[in-house]
Amino acid sequence: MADEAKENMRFRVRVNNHCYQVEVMGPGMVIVNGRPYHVDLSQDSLLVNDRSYEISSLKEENSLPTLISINQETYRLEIEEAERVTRRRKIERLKEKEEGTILSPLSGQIISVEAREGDRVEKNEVILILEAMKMESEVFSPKEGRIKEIRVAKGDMVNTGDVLAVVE
Amino acid sequence: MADEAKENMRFRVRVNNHCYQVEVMGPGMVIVNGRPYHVDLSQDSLLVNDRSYEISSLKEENSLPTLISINQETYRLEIEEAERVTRRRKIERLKEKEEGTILSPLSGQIISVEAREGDRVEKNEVILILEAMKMESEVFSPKEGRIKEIRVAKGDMVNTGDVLAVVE
Amino acid sequence: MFKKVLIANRGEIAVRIIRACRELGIQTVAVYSTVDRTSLYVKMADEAYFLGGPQPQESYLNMERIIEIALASGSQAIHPGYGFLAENPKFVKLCEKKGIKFIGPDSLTMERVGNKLLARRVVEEVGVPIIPGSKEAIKSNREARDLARRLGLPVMIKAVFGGGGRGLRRVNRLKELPSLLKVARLEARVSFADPSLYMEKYIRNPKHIEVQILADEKGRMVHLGERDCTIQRRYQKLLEETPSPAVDEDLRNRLGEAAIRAAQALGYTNAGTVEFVLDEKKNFYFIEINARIQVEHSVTERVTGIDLVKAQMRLAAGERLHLSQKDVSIDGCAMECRINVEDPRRDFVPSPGTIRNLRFPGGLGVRVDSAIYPGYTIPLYYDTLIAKLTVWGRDREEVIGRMRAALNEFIIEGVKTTIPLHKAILCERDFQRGRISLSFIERHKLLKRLRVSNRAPERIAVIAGCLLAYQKRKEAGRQKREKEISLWRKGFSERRWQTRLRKI
Amino acid sequence: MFKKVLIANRGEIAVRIIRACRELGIQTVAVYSTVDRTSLYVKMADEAYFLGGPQPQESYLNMERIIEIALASGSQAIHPGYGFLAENPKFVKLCEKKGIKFIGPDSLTMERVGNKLLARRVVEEVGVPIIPGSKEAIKSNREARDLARRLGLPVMIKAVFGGGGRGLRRVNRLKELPSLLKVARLEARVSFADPSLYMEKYIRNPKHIEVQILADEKGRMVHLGERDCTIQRRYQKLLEETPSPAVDEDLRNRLGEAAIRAAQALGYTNAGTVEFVLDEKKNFYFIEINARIQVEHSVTERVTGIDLVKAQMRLAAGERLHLSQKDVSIDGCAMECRINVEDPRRDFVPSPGTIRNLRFPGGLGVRVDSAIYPGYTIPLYYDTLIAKLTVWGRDREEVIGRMRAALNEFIIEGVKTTIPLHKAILCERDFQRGRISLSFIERHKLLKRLRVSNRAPERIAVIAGCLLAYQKRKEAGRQKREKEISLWRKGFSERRWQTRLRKI
Repeated sequence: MADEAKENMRFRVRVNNHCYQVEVMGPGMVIVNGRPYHVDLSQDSLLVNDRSYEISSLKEENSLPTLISINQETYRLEIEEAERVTRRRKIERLKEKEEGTILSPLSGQIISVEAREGDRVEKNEVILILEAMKMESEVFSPKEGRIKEIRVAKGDMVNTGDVLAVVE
Repeated sequence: MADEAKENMRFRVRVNNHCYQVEVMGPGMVIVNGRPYHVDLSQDSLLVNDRSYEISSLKEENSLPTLISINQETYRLEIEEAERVTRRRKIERLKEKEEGTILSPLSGQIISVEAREGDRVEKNEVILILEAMKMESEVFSPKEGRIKEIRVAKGDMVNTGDVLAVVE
Repeated sequence: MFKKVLIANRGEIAVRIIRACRELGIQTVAVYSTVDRTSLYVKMADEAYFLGGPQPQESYLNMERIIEIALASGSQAIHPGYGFLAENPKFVKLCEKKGIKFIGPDSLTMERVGNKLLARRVVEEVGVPIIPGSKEAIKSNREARDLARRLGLPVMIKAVFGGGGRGLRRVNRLKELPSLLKVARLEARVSFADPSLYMEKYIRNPKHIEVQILADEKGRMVHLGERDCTIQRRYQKLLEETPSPAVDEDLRNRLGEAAIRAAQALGYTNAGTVEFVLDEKKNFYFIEINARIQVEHSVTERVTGIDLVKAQMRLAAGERLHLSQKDVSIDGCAMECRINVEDPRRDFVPSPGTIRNLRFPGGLGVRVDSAIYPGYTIPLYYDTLIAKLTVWGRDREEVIGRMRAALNEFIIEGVKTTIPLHKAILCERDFQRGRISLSFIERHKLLKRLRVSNRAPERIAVIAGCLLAYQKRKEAGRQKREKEISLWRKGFSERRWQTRLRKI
Repeated sequence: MFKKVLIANRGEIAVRIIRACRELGIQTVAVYSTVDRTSLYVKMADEAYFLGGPQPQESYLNMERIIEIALASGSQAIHPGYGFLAENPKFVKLCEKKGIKFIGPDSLTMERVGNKLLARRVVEEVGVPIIPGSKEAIKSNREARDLARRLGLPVMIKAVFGGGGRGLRRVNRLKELPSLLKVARLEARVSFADPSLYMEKYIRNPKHIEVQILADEKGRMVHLGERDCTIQRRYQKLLEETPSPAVDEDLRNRLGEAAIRAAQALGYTNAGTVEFVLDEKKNFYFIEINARIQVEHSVTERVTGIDLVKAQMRLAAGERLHLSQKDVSIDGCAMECRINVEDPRRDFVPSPGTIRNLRFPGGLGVRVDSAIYPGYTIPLYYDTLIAKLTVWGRDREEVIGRMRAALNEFIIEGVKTTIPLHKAILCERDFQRGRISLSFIERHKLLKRLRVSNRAPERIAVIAGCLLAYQKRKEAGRQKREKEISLWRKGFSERRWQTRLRKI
């Protein structure tokens, strides 16, 4: 019950490499980096000190990052409650190990796979070619290394963010 | 498992006092009053013998009637699986007893209550006055009798279909 | 030009005004009642301030609060839209006192044009024809009876400070006169805070023609042609068009000249509308000036190419009227249908509710002005207009074809609207030929016919309903089956597990 | 007039054609690939038939299947829209053979205008200026080298049967020539099934100006003024307007006359576009005729008031052209922005996906042509154009202000679009002054600037995100608390029950 009794909640937000300290004092008041704002959020309408913004939150799930769109501009926010920051640090270290993972930059069809599992590749060597809407995109290796795994084949349809291959 | 194995399903539909016998043979074929139709329902797009209709179903719940809208025209369908027709008959008889129930014809605000519980009323005597969007609506008694119950008071907001009063 | 303007209104007209401000680079301040917090115009405005409760008296008619917000937000001007405070001289005076520019005529002019009897006298003096009737407000039943006899029955009783069809009564027999006077007086007192009435001869089978004018503060004035607003139901306009099928070039010029003469006699400034009736012999009579932007201004905008709301802002900011009469030309035809949340099949009962599914028509010559969006709940407290559909064409025939196509394309679900009525009007031969009058809807029994029309796809609805029911049952069956299979699998794996255990 | 027309296309142009048909009372037949089953045009059409798989070869390029459906559905004519089969003489010939009217020029004309080299020769003969270059297709590298020397570098290599920017290469140095010829030849073979190339002198800093024409089958012809399509990126048009800021009354008349002379020399019928380049000294040169309705036809429609798609139908049905050149007048200015699902901040990478939130701009002078709706998933297989925003104004300044307001009002969520790029273009001083060229986007470094622009409300996003997180946590807390309370209540009532039991 103690957690619900206190009205305010503190967050740490990263967006575009900027960092904000935010304290939500209640549904009508927010302090950002020490500066207070009167706020009123009602559905997708947000008033901040009487200025009107239409916002939309593109991801409904709890997962990070939160995508917030204002005036057609989308912001990737990494929001954490202040207490959870240390836990995140650990997770980040785990993520770094995965930097050899090649994610699909767009949704489309694999029209060609230029490398095979086990191949040695240079940094920026072409691994696959994707096509979407009459345009081709080449996908490069992010680093020098050996191709551990290729998860797609010619003709496969893939979505943005899908894992295409892993370089180790 | 027997129920799911057979592909076809029979319905009895009432709409605007017309009655239809319908047999759905599968997702691609429907027989209405003995006449077969090739059909293809995909989201809100319905093709019937290659003619294209945009439909929308206004009620998602299982409850009857189903509201179907086509070209801005809304149809109230009472759809029953053929086996359930006899059960419905019983329920109808129960419903008839309730015919003294006065439902709100629209969403609005009660601006005046013209009768009191226990009053004797004539058929078509004014019981309440509703206001919505600058217009007043009088609500009449559906039959001669005694007012058993008035469920609303002046100033209340009501929705279409809410029970306002009961005449016995 | 103003830097910031407060919009003392809501709904589609607030959106319309915001659009004009955005083009001019003017910051906008919206005000809202409790039920309008998530309205489109609130989202679109640069700033938004809370007014009060949902009742107009608590919010959009709350002069002091609106002025307070205008001052606090640094707004230099207030655009009143139509309705609410748009023609209230008291509000205009308050703005003037506080140094806020009211976008419209000044308070003295507003008072003059608000007094219909005074306006009649003034314009008659400059030679504009008026309907024969009272010189002064009606003082007694006897005086009214004498005047009615002299004018010849039927006569119309009207409120001196009236408008919008309230306090209006048609008298067919002398013996009805005392009771109708009583009712009208009561209505006038309630609606306009003044019970004064006057009387006019009743014009048979009239057409309702109005002329748009623009005037700067130095008295330069042009007219932008007429609008025909004859398609009405109980004095409420439903459909308007320009040019009027009843008006030719010569009549247009005479109407325009009369409108300008009337407006000049009253010292009118900014945008306004001079209303006339046209009788069967094409005689026209002045009725009143509407000192505001009107709902149907969009048809005039389309054929003249002049943005009337931008013009209002410029004129209010003291700019000179850059147009002369010869710069104004009428290009093709335009028509507007008012889409109201009223059920034309159930005596136009208001049908507020939540918009479930929405698609506006689009393409060449089609304009939609609206403040609704999917998921928006239309509040109960204000008027029923939710969208204006304005269509242009090279000639009236093209307009009618395009409007019919646009109405067929318009999807609004969750509420009943006047769209079916508009479709029925456009299908009428007499309408297509321009043979219309104030009693068009009744005379053509359109409402009765609506009740039975458009029933062709009933069988399609039956098919759709059964397919949905079928899908639902199959889905339920599939889920049940999957559950059974998963239970069975679980049982199987548990059995396997037990087997293994035994093996060890 | 036709009773039923098949539309051999998809997306916004299919919707555009359906609208024209509805106005004319023509029944419409849509055809769809697997991924277009729930597209807007399928829902809007009267009938809809399945074509094949998502690849264009399986569906919208499948001539035999389309003809089969046209015959089975009783369609009297086929409208090809743009792209796909719109300029394919083989398809036109097939329609002619089966007695179906192709809405466009006949197959012989289509063949003539499709051969760019032939078209050059024909129009040169009637005195229309062409860009200096090849008389015949390039036969050898040596011949090409000689011609390039004679013309002076840079030169352009083009495909004889080309179009849409494919098979196009600019040659800056002679030593590049052989390799560029090889690449262009390959591209031409893949794209147009013919490797033939020709060469033209490169015009420095050119403007791309095209003239809309209408021609009936008796050879009567009018032009409807020009469109300026100079704002491009890699030969893909982004924004078009009429009138062109580079064209005055005199040049317009000369361009119009040249367009008509060229089209007549080629025996052209129906609606078409004659393309020119305009050099820095305002000399113009014929490039080619586009034998189809074009994406950007909407700007011409707005300023002339002529519905070009309805005109196409009427002309194809054999109607006489009712316009003479003096009936055509240009009223104000119109501009179109192409809204593509491409990310201008990431090198225009296609951004297909599902439309989450959608709101079209509206109001005076704003037209949207689109086939998207909320929940619609844009397929990967076709082009990226999802909406056309066409805006009108009395002058270019008003158009720019209105277009900026309309772009700011346009909400499309779920995909990246070119809207931010259009906003950036409209903000450029040089654009506002009409100082544009084919290299406008690169020269003004618009793409680079896009990446950092518009970041003002970042802090607002932070506030919004934290408020949402706060709400979510509170809601979770509330639910937990309610559960606890309900458990506690349950415990309490059970205790009470036990107490009672003891009492008895």
